[in-house]
Amino acid sequence: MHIEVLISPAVITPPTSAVDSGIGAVATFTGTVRGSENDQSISALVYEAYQPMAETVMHRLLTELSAEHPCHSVFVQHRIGTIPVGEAAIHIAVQAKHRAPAFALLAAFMDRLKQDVPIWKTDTL
Amino acid sequence: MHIEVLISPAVITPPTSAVDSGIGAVATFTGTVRGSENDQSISALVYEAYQPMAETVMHRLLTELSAEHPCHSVFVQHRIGTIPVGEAAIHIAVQAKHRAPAFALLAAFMDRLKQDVPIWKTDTL
Amino acid sequence: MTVLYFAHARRITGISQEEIPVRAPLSSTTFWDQLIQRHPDLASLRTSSRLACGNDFLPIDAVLEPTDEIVVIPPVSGG
Amino acid sequence: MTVLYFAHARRITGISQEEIPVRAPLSSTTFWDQLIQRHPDLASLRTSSRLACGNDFLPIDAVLEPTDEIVVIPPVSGG
Repeated sequence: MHIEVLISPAVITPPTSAVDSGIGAVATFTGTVRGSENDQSISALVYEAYQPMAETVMHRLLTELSAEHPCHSVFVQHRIGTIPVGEAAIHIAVQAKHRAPAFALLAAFMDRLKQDVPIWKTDTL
Repeated sequence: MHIEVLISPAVITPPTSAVDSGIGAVATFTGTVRGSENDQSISALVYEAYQPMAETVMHRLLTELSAEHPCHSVFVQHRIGTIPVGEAAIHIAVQAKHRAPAFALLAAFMDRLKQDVPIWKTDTL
Repeated sequence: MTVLYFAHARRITGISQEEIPVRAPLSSTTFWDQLIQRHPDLASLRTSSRLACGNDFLPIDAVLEPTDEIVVIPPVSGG
Repeated sequence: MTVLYFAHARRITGISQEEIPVRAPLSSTTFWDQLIQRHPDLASLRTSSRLACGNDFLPIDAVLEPTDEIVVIPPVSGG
């Protein structure tokens, strides 16, 4: 499986990547900053990462998960720094032959990310 | 839940819709035409729909599914006519507060679509 | 009674729509018998296809009215 | 031994990195005891945090070497 992982303060603009002829399914997830956190109205969240380890762990998780859910490629971008309400904190795109492994990989990866990848929401603005 | 359903011969260009402050999760699925069908190399698939019923059934399925998986909005576009390999036959975007109902609605809708929505692959080219 | 044919049903019958003479309500079993009399090759789709009317699938025990527009829905394959 | 602090651990200690004097291998329990001696408020993160080294989480029974770079990983909240 081809894996690309990017952690950056850049605004996330989901790539509309071309699809090769073996691909039948593209599943994506975008996590966006909501306007309230713990019932408080907010304008932004601040994210921080331990970048080398976060990238390494994401690679490893995706490699592990692809054994159970075979997919062609995964692209993950996580934004750090200050992210205004309505903008994306994370975008993941999975390409596979069929939709079932693409959905499964996407959902399982998000669960694992929230347990094991050293990225934090450190502040609300 | 806001529902938009579109069946059209137009090329699908996924809308990059703005996200309001209540949305934390956007899940999408794009189904693309693969270069082989039943082990035969192909250049395109031809899709046909019984359009008024297909639109009605998609609306109804989404309304039913949203009772179990509450989401803010769903946008579905299905292309008909000749669709070349690598291009999208269907695109779905689900917006929700949290990712779990978005993933669940997306997967369940695709399963139901393939059983109950009068759209057919009628030819391979 | 108006009958619409889509996909493989249209390919088999060679037509997308026809009027068939029906004067009284009939069961879906009788309806299929009549369709297959007109288009014998439709027999191959009988068990796998469903009937629809008014943008809704008909239950197996539906009674079809002479004024209905009935749609023959072969197994779908969208997405 | 180099120790890195992220997120709440950095906020509590007020620093993102420090050197601590360690001359012999030590258990993660002893390591935490030493950290909390230096920064008493880190006690609030002890049970919920994990330690990492070389981009990998350390098992609870890991032996830490004086030359290791140890990272304190409070509960994560990415995505």
